[in-house]
Amino acid sequence: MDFTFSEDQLLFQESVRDFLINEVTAERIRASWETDSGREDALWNQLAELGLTGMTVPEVYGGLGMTVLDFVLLAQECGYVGLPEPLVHTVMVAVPLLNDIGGELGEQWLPKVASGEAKVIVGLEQNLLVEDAHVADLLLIQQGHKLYAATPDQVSLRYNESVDPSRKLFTVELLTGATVVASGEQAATLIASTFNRGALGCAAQVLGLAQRMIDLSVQYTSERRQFGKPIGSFQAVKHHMANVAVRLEYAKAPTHRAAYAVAMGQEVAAHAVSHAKLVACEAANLAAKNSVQVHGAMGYTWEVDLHIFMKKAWALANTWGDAGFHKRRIGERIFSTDAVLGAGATFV
Amino acid sequence: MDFTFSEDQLLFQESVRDFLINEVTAERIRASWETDSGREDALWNQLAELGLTGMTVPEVYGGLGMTVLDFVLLAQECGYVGLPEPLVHTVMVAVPLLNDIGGELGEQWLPKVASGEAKVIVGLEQNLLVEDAHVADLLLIQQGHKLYAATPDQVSLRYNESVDPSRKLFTVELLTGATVVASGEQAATLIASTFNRGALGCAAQVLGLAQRMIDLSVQYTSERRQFGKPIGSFQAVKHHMANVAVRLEYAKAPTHRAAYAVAMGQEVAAHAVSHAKLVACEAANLAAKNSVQVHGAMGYTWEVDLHIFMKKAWALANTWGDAGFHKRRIGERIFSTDAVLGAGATFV
Amino acid sequence: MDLAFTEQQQAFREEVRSWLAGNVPPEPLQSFDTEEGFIQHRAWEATLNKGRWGMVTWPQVLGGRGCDLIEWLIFEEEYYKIRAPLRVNQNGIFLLGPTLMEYGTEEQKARILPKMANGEEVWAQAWSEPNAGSDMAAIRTTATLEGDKYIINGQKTWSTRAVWADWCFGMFRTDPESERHRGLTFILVPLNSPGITVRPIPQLDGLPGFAEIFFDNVEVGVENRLGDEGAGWSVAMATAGFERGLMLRSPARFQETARRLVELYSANRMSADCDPAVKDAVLGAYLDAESYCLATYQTACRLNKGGKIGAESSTNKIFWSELDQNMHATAMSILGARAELLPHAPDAHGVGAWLDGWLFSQSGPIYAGTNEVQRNIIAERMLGMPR
Amino acid sequence: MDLAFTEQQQAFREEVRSWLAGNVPPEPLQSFDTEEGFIQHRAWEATLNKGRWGMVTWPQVLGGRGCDLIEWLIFEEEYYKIRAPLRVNQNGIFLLGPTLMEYGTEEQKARILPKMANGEEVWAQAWSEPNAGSDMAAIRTTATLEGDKYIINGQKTWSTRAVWADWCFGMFRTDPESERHRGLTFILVPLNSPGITVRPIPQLDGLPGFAEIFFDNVEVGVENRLGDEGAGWSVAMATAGFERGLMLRSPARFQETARRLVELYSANRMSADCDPAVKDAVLGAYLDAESYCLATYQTACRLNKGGKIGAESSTNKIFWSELDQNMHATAMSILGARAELLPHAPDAHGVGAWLDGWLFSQSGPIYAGTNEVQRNIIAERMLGMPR
Repeated sequence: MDFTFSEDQLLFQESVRDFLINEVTAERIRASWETDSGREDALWNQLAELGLTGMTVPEVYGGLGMTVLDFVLLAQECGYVGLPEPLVHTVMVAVPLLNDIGGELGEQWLPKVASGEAKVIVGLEQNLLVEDAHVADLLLIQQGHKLYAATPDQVSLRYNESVDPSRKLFTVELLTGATVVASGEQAATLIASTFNRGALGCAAQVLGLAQRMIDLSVQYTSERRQFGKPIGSFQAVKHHMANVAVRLEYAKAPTHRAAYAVAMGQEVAAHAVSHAKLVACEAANLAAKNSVQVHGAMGYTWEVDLHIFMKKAWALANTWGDAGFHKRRIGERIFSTDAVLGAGATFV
Repeated sequence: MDFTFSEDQLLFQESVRDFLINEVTAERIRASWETDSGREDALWNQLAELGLTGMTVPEVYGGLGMTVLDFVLLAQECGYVGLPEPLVHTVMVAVPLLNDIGGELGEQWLPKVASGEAKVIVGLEQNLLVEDAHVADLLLIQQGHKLYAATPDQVSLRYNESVDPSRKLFTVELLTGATVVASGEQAATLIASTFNRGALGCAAQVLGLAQRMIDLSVQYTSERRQFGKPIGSFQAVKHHMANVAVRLEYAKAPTHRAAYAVAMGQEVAAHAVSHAKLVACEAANLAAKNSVQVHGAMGYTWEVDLHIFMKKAWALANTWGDAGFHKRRIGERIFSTDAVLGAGATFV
Repeated sequence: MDLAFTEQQQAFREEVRSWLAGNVPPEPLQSFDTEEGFIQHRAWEATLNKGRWGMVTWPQVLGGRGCDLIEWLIFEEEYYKIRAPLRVNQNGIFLLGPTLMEYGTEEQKARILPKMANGEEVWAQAWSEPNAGSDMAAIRTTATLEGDKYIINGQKTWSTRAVWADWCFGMFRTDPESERHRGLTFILVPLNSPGITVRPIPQLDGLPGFAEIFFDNVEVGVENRLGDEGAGWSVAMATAGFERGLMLRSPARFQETARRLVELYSANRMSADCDPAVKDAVLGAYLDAESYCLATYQTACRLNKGGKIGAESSTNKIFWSELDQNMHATAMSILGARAELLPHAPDAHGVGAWLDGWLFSQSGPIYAGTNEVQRNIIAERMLGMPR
Repeated sequence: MDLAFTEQQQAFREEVRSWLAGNVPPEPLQSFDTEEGFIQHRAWEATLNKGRWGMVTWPQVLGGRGCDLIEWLIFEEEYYKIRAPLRVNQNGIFLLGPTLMEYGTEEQKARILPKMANGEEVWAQAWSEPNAGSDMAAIRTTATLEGDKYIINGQKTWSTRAVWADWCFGMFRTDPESERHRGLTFILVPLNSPGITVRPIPQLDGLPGFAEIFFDNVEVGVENRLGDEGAGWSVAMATAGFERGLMLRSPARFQETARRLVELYSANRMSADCDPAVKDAVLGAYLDAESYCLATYQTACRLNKGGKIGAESSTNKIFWSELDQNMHATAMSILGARAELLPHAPDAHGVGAWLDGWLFSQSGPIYAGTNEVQRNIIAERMLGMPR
């Protein structure tokens, strides 16, 4: 029993955090909103150079050959800065799926992902829309019980605008030329595990988003004065933030455990992911609510950075399975007659 | 449209409030816990002398011939002092049922209730147990689709101890001699309306209980000092109580409207009662939670009066229909396909 | 107690309903935080005024109908039921108008009210300042009397409607030596005055729902002072008073939201019931909206009979703002993956105006004194807890 | 990261389980807030000690097993799973014991620990005073050194277990000139000392779970001082430290409550589902109890590897106490009309210990520093908000 991250994992987190905080500033995100794609090749190349796009790509294909467990702390940091680029998707969703499909498709695309040359985007039916389909060089799209691979010329995209200007969402229609890469049982298994990794990526990101909202709120309320003192010295304001801190603190371990379960292919993975997604999104939603409240009218504006993170947290709460979806999964397990619950049953 | 109480109604409330606050002190309630019956003939006679036991008894039988609407404010005051005597039950539940049954039974018992000579207690199956069955001179007991009248020698009682030492609860078993007073359709109608009046009585009482808990908490936190000032000056303590005040304030009008609907025999009565019971009990439960919290360890003791009112509020929340029962009734109405909801639909 | 509407009240309701049915634009107007939408809404105010429905509680001589509060509530019910446009001039007709009638000179009333009533002049409020948000007594923008003019210098912020409005009203510090509530004066300022710069503040939805107003030696004739010099605080308190506040947060608004929420839930029941919290929240929203309506009618009836508003009215703001936020949060939960989509997104089937409402509901617990300030007021003034 | 138990850990679990299965009394003991129950629980402590299971984290020489935190958690899981009796001497073995090992003299350890371990001497805490509840630095009870004795005068309150315990420990003001945290000394006091009066305080269930202790010129030998004179605050902080606190609020306790809640819900599903909030609360309780377990294991592993507890540990108290209160509130909702009945009531079918638990859960957010004080600490020390 060792529920800690290794020194290496923690050091990697630290260096990626430094990089992201320096590079992915709120200004840069706002600038990306003014562009057509909302995405920046320069930034993507930087991420590739750091080895991040290839983290889960096998070493034979030029990647680092790591697991989603190695990445989960980094996904939190991506959330912390509100990274618009599809890095979490690439590392946690697309590459492991390509790995699992393997064969020529993997051989062809995994090296390009590792090098930053290509982006692969996955679209599952559980999600209404496909984020970042417009910058994909390869799309892996579920239709019913099949998974298709398609290049941009083999799809037609319809853009849907999100409340979060960083999110670029599309319906993807397959045109002729898309090829089936998995079907039947195999596809079902791939879809299920891919979905869980996507939900896990959400959970990790919203942990970072919640922390960012706390940090912004603490900073704002320490500076903003009303009634002759910083508003952060008022108990009501303090307690709003303390309540967020409590919920956030206890959402971390479930997320790390879910990453472990997914990485190890444990049977409990789906359950662990639903647990993580629920409690992490709940913490982030509370962070949004209480942060906008302690920001007063400033929190209601476009020019204060809070909304960058708040809107992303709102959106992620309802993607890769909303609360209803994940509660249903938890309920199916714990209300079944043969459920093993209680003390000592957590790590079975 | 006149949603106000009359001058007379308000003056009556005031005089009853004064009487109850003077007579039904916490000390007297604690003394009643030391007695076998927990009830006091002397107090009951005082209530009868004020005309209270006969408020809903027709004037021909020596009562005041009033309605539950006239009594609802007084029921709040009974709650405020935590009155152990079955006054609310008598006025709102038993007497109207006797009135509806009428005939010889009414002729025989209503005058005695008005004069304070006799107590009539109703037991419906929806309630697990019958409160105050041990002091009843006449019991009106539901069994299946029938209503029976029974004198104390015609029943066997089994005592069940409640967390609230003021509540004396019994299972009532009918022995030979009990007579059927209503059956079939008639019984069903009587049972339904009786139940609604019981639930309304609960709602009104818990409004009073919530107010009492607020008052005790405000007094305690104004006196108790920590960190060099009264704890009631801390924002966290203030906000706990303000939150209760908000919920309580908005639970009053629904309760008054329910009393009106019941008194007028409106079709909406059952719905209005469920609304009142839900929001009033929710306010009282919050009052209990936040009051015990701001009382600190004192609130956890037997010697501080808070628990007298807190435990009664807890108990009433689950009697005459718990939250589930009343939510189901609300849901059946508002989720039906022909529901008329929204602006302008409240007073239909 | 008599909870039936009188025949007269029912007839009034019919009259409102039938006029609205014949006049409400068939398509929703654009947001009045856009220039085009602002013009549309201004025109709607003129239409309302022409039908004498612009402000039914105003006296007949001013184009109103002298309605009491119950009739006002009935009017609102019909107004929200048919989804008539929001009131772009609400700062004027609901807040400033009644204050003018109480504190204004005859000249001011004659000059200002008719143009307010027909939407020719739309009003913005100018209460807050960068360092005076929930703490209004911290106002520092000065108005210095020179001859028959005030010279105004300073800055207001969070000024709703200021981007396209014609006038603003607010408090200014006329006694530079004064502190807190003293030495403030209530002044009306034309927004096209030289020296005024209006800087729009885009809100969460990106539209400029409010603005900063910079005053650089702005000259305002003394005839635009409302009430006495130095009496600004009490004039402002009247403006913010309960009965007028009531008109801005009519129960009808929240009851209609609750009704739409019940519909949304019913239409999505299969998926919504996966999260049992949703059904509970829908039930709670319906009950709270009804409670708010009932409590408002109860208060209105008491006021109609000459009763006074007590300290309990301070619970109002918290109740409706939390209700509004909760209802929209519940709608977001029901919409799930669609919740984030803007209404015009091609695959945003049936999302309606929920997202806009959700964004807007975030401001409820903040504006007009944060709910934290409201809780202090309740604790201290209503419950008598120590300061 | 490796979330599997080692073979050694699994073997340890088996050993615990099998010993408990053979030794836990088949019937629940009476409450240790009754005299008879106290005697029963004291005997259970002796049984545990005989099996060397009294305090597995104590060193072997003191009858413990030198277990690390993971083994402690495993022990607790098995202990709660089989519903072994509550620990009547928890103040001694979990709080004072480890403090004694760190600050005590050899003489003190030899004199006190063995009798503590076998339940011969049961300990009460004596932290609070009438005017020092959540504000412990306000302690006023004095201990004046005269020769080799302290003369103690004053009053302690909320002293858990004091009614039938043998000793108490607490802080006393030895420097009458001192203020707040300074000038306090940690002293152990035999409760049978002349001059001591113990007044039981009945709690919500009517039983004397705590007491007031009055000190009237009570003489205590200086050999009962723990740590240096005037160093009481730091000794006390060590006693209240996280790792020891952990032992009082083991995840196992809350996970077992959550499991019982799931069972209660499943057994009453028809009626419970009438209130959709119930199912949601049951799901939430299960998840929170699991989160608490996971977070505790994560922290324990970090500490095992030499990590330090950070300010985030202050979130612990709020999390478990609210969880505990919520779980019991949910059980009360499910039980409906039966919820108010005492367990021995003839018609209280299946109410079990929920009512007792509900009453007890009310104290969670209060004792050991109210949750309001905890929130201040989190905001100021963990988040760095201004004082």
